[in-house]
Amino acid sequence: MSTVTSDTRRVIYRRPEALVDTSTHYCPGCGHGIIHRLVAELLDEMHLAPSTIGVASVGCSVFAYDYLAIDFVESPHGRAPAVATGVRRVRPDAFVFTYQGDGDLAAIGTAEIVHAAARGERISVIFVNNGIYGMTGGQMAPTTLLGQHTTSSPAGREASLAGYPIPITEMLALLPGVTYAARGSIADPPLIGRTKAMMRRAFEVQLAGAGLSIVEILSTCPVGWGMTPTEAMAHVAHDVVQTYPLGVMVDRLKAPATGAPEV
Amino acid sequence: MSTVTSDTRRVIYRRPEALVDTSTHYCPGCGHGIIHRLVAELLDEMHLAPSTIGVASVGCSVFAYDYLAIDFVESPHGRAPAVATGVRRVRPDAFVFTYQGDGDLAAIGTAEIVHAAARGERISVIFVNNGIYGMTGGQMAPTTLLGQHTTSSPAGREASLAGYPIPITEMLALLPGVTYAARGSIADPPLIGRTKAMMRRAFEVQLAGAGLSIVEILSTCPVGWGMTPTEAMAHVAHDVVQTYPLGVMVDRLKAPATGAPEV
Amino acid sequence: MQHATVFSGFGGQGLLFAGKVLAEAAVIEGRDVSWMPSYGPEMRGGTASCTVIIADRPIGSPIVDAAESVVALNPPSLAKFEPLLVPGGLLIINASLVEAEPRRADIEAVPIACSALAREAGDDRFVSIVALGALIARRPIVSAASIREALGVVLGDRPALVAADFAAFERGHQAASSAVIKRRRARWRYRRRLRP
Amino acid sequence: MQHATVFSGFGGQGLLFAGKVLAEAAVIEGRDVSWMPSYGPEMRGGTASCTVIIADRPIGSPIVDAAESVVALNPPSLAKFEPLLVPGGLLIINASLVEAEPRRADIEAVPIACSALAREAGDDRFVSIVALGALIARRPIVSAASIREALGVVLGDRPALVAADFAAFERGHQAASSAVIKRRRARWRYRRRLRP
Amino acid sequence: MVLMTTATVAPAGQAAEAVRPVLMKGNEAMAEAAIQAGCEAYFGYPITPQAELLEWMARRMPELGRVFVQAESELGAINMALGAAATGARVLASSSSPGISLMAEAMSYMAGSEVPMVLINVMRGGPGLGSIGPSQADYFQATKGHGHGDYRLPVLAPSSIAEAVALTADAFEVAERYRTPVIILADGVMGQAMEPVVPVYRTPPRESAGWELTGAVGREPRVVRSLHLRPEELEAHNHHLQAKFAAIAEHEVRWAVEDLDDADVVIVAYGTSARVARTAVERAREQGVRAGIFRPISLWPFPSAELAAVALGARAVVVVEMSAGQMVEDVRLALGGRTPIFFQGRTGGMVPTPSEVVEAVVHAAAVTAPHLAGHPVSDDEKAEIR
Amino acid sequence: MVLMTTATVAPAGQAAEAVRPVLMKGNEAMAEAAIQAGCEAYFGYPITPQAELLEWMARRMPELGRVFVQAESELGAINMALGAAATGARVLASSSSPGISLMAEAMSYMAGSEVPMVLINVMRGGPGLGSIGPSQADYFQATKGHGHGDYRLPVLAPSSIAEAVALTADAFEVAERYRTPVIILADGVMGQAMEPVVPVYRTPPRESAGWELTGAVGREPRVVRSLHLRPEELEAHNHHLQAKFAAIAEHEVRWAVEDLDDADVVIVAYGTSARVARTAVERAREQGVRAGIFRPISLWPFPSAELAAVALGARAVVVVEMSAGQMVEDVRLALGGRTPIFFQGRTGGMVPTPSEVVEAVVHAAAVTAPHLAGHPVSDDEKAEIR
Amino acid sequence: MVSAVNQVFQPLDIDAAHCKGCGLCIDVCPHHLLELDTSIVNELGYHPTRLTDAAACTSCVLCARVCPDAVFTVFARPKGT
Amino acid sequence: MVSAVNQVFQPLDIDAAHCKGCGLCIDVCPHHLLELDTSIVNELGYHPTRLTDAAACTSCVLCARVCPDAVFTVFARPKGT
Ligand SMILES: Cc1ncc(C[n+]2csc(CCOP(=O)(O)OP(=O)(O)O)c2C)c(N)n1
Ligand SMILES: Cc1ncc(C[n+]2csc(CCOP(=O)(O)OP(=O)(O)O)c2C)c(N)n1
Ligand code: SF4
Ligand code: SF4
Ligand code: SF4
Ligand code: SF4
Ligand code: SF4
Ligand code: SF4
Ligand SMILES: [Mg+2]
Ligand SMILES: [Mg+2]
Repeated sequence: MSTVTSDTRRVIYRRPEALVDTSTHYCPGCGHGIIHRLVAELLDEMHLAPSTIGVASVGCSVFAYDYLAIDFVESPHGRAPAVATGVRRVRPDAFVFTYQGDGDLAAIGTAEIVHAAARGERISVIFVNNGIYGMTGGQMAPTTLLGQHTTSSPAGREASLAGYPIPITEMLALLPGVTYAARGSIADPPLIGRTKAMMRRAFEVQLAGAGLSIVEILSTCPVGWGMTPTEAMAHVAHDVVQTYPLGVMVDRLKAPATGAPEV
Repeated sequence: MSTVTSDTRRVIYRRPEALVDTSTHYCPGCGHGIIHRLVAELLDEMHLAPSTIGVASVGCSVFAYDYLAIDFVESPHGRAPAVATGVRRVRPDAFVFTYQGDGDLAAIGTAEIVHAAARGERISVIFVNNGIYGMTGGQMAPTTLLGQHTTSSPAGREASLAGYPIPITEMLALLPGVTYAARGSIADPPLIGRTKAMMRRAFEVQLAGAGLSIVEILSTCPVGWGMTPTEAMAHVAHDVVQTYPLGVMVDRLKAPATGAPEV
Repeated sequence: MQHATVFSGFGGQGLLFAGKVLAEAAVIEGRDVSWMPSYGPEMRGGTASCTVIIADRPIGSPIVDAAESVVALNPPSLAKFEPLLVPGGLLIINASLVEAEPRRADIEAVPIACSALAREAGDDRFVSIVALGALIARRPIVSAASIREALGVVLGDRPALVAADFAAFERGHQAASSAVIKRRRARWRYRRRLRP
Repeated sequence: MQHATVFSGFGGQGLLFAGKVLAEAAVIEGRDVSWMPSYGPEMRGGTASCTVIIADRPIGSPIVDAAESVVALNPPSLAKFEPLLVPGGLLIINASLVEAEPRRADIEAVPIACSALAREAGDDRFVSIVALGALIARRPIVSAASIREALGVVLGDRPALVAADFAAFERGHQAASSAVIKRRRARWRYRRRLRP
Repeated sequence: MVLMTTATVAPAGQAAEAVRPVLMKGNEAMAEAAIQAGCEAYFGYPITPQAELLEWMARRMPELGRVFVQAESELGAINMALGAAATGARVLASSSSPGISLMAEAMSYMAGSEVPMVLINVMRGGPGLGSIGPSQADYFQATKGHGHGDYRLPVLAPSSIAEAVALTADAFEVAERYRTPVIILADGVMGQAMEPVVPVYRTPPRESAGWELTGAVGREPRVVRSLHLRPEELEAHNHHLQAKFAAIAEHEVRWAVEDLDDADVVIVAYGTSARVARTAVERAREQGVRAGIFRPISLWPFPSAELAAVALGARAVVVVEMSAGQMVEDVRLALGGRTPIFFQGRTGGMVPTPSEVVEAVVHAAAVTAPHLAGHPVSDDEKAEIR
Repeated sequence: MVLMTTATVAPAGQAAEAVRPVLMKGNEAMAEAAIQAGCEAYFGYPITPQAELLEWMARRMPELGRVFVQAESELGAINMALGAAATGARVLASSSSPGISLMAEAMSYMAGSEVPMVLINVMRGGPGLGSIGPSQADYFQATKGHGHGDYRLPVLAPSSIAEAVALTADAFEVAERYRTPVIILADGVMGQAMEPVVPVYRTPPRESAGWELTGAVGREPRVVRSLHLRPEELEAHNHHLQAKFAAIAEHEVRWAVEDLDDADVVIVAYGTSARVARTAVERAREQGVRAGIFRPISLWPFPSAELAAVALGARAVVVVEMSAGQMVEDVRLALGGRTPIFFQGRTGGMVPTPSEVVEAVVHAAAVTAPHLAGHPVSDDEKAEIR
Repeated sequence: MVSAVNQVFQPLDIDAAHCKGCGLCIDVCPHHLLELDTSIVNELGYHPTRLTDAAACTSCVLCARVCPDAVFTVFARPKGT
Repeated sequence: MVSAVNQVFQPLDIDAAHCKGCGLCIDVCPHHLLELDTSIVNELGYHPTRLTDAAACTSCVLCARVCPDAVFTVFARPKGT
């Protein structure tokens, strides 16, 4: 940035190297930007970029491969955990993670994530739950809150017709193949920090050779929610967490599996 | 049976009317036969047959429609809960149940059962878990026990390669859309009776207008397991239940939902 | 007679809305119309656009390779759609955001401070309706009365909103009626205030 | 020269195995062979079968519309496959289970109590190998020595099993060598002991 | 001149004075047309460029007390459709290319078990995730090989939004008459554009089917299924299906022609490509080349005989598609080498421009000009004649 | 006389003396051939009649320290294959018709993102759940419209188990040479039958690909993807793909002929149908009708020019398929109406009998007999000539 | 399997044509009254079950509850028989 | 955004070209030192953020932690400035 070569200022935070220096297509204030940055920071800090094969999903984050400077394979919508399984099995030394939205992971990709988890695939899953189908224009997702208005639940999500928000990470945490499962959020800087710690743990679990690790991140979709970025953050902080409580559900490297979520 | 018209004997048990008088294609001692009979008995006892639309899955029980004297629709492998959703929504007065094997429900059909459950579809699911793909020749299923030899796990199922047996009913029981979830077995006559009671409860839950009800039934596949029918029953009674404990996991009509399995 | 207009600018500038209003006005006048948006996620960043074709007989292609008018509300739009204009075509430029001047000399370029006028009219998002006013001032493909009626159709029973939009339309209409027509060649340059 | 044999009976009677042994014997003798089973769940109930074709040149269709030999180990098999026989073809009937007699007069029908002989040989499941022995006795399409070698290939390094199977083969072989050839017409009837 | 073998809503301007045309987006117009056609249940999953269809249904169906379910996936949606349609309900599902691919198995099941329903594919650029631009590259999939096994489905392709409205009602009628799924093959333009539509809808009459699942009250149980484990039985069933397909091929051929009376060059195009062709014909005629349009409306059954009848008198045929050339095979099959065929296509979400089509038409006319007859055609020219 | 454009294992009897043929089941032979070809990973899901292929892999791959995963579904399997193959591994997947239908989306993705791998379809009767009998009714699906968008895949169809072994190695080679999925289209007979195979396998050489994902060490990151959101870009990518398809169409055509030297009637058949045809040719010749066989081995690219070259000299062509008639369209496209085409097919899991084929051949010969030339052909006869 | 007033009471009808000889009924009979009749092969290819001692049967229905092929009809033992 | 020894210390570099004016940084700055510069529209069409008082910034990094577009580089305030 600086046009003066003799910049003597000591950097205490800079854009991570693994984050390509380009502007993203995300809407202003979109949580994906924050989470991309966290992934990139960890790739830098853990020196993982050269050994990483990322698995992109279909959703607003489909372009993750344009923003993260690592090898990437694109998956059909929902199939990232299967694609990651393929990568993982033939590349035992690679660091493999998927980056998936809630429509991708918790709707169309349910079978794939459940069975990657049941098999205990040694992959890390970054699960960005913004409670909506962002990319296609803000339709209801299985994660959408009750009463929430979306373009496909214009009268608000009603349980009797559209069912209940799905606590998929709690379901996955039941499986012995899941070594680590946690839910964080990006609603403010301290929570962002906590989420980053969860992601770090998830990555460590993979590096330790254990089973599947997943971090669900309560994110924002200001455009899909019809809110300002500021309102969206507040909504996560106060409302979304009521349905999706934060915390570590299971860490089977630390504690023995209990079979029940430890939310 | 009797060639004497003046048979004065009082019947205390007879083949249920809803069970078509034909021999089945099932192997000797196959649990499907017992479970078909239980379904037929309940259809008779609850006078449900005329209002029932059954949803058949793909597995050895694909021919259920040849054996149960009710309207039936065939589903593609694993999709029975989706098919049942379609039936249920346009036929609100019908009694709708699926009959699915473990390969069908817990493998290829994972997304469909999870989301029918999340939506709280008013259907009953008879989930016949014999821990194997019976129809295709005894391959490993996601439900197969660790160490179990199958045609696709010839050295015994090993968790590091093929993952862990999947407690899918426990996972489903977490969902508020699931009103009733239980696991029974057919290992002996008392257990068969208990299972029938669970199935009755599942049917009642549907008739009461509540959400999805599911009964997982630990069944046998003597041919796929390479056991005699007698050995297979003993195996269920002593071994399979170690991995899949019997009991009612949730009954949200009775008790308020706890969010955690009550096994 | 067939008239194709391309509205283009940032997503969020109300382009699709302005195009719909024009299209509805043409329907009101009993013409054949086709309105075709650029769609999907690309609308979120960069340039969005829609094409409105108005004709007196059944319309062929809803996608055009030549336009009679172009409304360019941001710099990339100008670059992208100016070449599409037929000779003598009309180019409405949002002078509030676009400092560049058109390259072509064979068109009628009308710079209007659409964003500024929109803000004066009460909301930044009127920018496209202001531009629509300018367009109709120069090319009366539909009448102002039809536009007013069309606003009613598109916005529904919200008279205050209709009135506000129509006021914005009139601002643009008036500005364009008095604007000087630019016909000189110009080199393309981006606004250079980007990095302070 | 091409010889097609159909082995048929209940699933579990070892038909596919006997077919494989015959096929392996032919491979050992350097012939072209094709072995084609009925497959899938139908094997669980009702009638299963496999077809073995042995020829001195590349084999065409692995599915036949005419067979030189048929081995029928249960009643439905007889009904189903007898019509497939070429005139003069060989029909081995498991007389232990099939009371019916063949309908055709233009074939060579050899009733052998295969199930009984199998039990004598030590295991019900030898029934198909017994029938194979009968077949080879009447139609020496491969040599008994090749059968013995083939048993080794199919069963692997299990000499006791090979010996037992070969003994069963020989029982069938012997029985057929001495059996009376039936050529008379007969009406089809099922065994009537089904409902006691 | 426009001849239509199917009654369609007249274009704006020519509309019956009584009902004022309204501006409708294709996706929404098809959705509303389905509702008005008596659609009782809709099942879908979001995907660009068909999302507005689902959204329209999300609002309207519950209003009307009918069934709307946003499924967990396209697999879910199409199998819900199977279940609902098996009870005799009038059912719609929709998606776009990648989602349609996921429906292959269930479509084969429904063809096999003879379940009537309507599926709308608003095509986008492929292969794979591709783009979201309008495309016609799913022609092969819709007309030939989507699912496994021997089956064919009626495929109707609208070329205007008014026609999309009319074909939606027709699709339900055809589906029920023949107990078959019917595909409406629309491209992204047909989904996303707005055009005036005279809001006069048609509700095809319902006949009691006699096969639908309602609960076996006072009758034998019924089964809706595609399994016939004994090949002999399945073959018999296939014979039945093939006879049905032959009946459809005989009775349900639809097409339209424009300006063919004096045409030297016949453009064969459907959907949006046919609209582009209309503009191109005008321009070509301005340049002195007499072109006209043959527009298949039913892509299966393909109007082979009808095309042959008009094309055999022409000098050349130019096939225009938003694909690398798929319908061109059916055109070749129809013409059997008797008229030279040229192809002009754009792929990946691009729409051909009128100028490109004019160029192709002018070129075709030139290469096949009668004054060249007998003159050697260069190898290059030969190569492009199919 | 048998001409093969591809080196295949010689039939038993003619085998090299050195290596003794062994009896192998088709499914197992293809599995072992893949292993010997250097297949590093297999992904599958049980389905009849391909289950033994999966079971063979379940035993052998772990033995060899290679990857075997029984996926949760065919969707899972094919997407695992995508992931593994994207890293440059040699990957096999297999299924049968209904399962293959579920793979449509991912196949389109792999075609679009140019991921080489081999998929074996051991076809069974359809549509829907159908039967488990052998079938060839997925021809359209394999060669034309399986997934969405403009793409084609090489499709190889073995007609004996020995050939299946050879084609398995070839398939990997073609896949990697062109960066494309390749389909081996086998029918249930090819999967279930046992035949002698000389156990001499081929391991195609590996060339470093330069696109595969290995982790970006000391180089720019790589992306394997099919998304090109800007239609202009996607179109450019499609042009690249089309050029590749043209190259495949030029270089990878495979076929075989039998007894065509003096044939009046050319039977066109592949896979098991071609085997039936072989028997039929013998019998027809015994009856005095000179028939021969043209056997496509690559179904795409279809050997059109090669077929035309032999068929134009013949009186009639008889297409034999285990379907209601699918390849017959490609035959018609190849011949352009120049030779009368007859069709003889069985469906739903039935295999044509040699007698049926003989009958069709004799009939075709009679109807097209030269002494009838000039004589009016009855309408009935015309109708059956395609 | 025929029962008539003047005959010994038959507590079970066994539909042997549907029996697959799986033996499960034999396992559960508390009085060990069932066995496979190896002298018979039914149309399905199996030896069907048979009741060895009608008089000893208590009509407890366990055999019917376990039979996968719904082969049994069970009758109440008249008082005093 | 240039810092040089002899200028007032600049604790932040703001890459305004990537800023989308979402305002999240403004929300989190404990000293309310950030605002959108409405005099500017960047190439993306947004008003980018700007630091209003370099001297008051504590380099607490909260703005950088929340920014979805990784716009900030934060520098340690030298002792005594
Ligand atoms: C098979 C298939 N179905 C549907 C789509 C359309 N589609 C693209 S992204 C998306 C969902 C995105 O939602 P989510 O995963 O929550 O990601 P977000 O955009 O919210 O981050 C859908 C349905 C597709 N590309 N492919
Ligand atoms: C899409 C698809 N994949 C695979 C199959 C093959 N198939 C038939 S039944 C079956 C599994 C049966 O297992 P399960 O559901 O456990 O039932 P069971 O036979 O054990 O009762 C499979 C994989 C199929 N018919 N369709
Ligand atoms: S639509 Fe929502 S999730 Fe997608 S980029 Fe915009 S804000 Fe983010
Ligand atoms: S294979 Fe197993 S599940 Fe299927 S019928 Fe036989 S015993 Fe029952
Ligand atoms: S349980 Fe039923 S099928 Fe089994 S032996 Fe007894 S009667 Fe026969
Ligand atoms: S009813 Fe009871 S006592 Fe009688 S045979 Fe059956 S199990 Fe035995
Ligand atoms: S958080 Fe980032 S993108 Fe948002 S306004 Fe601040 S600097 Fe700009
Ligand atoms: S570093 Fe802290 S004090 Fe400085 S601008 Fe950012 S948030 Fe405000
Ligand atoms: Mg989302
Ligand atoms: Mg099972």
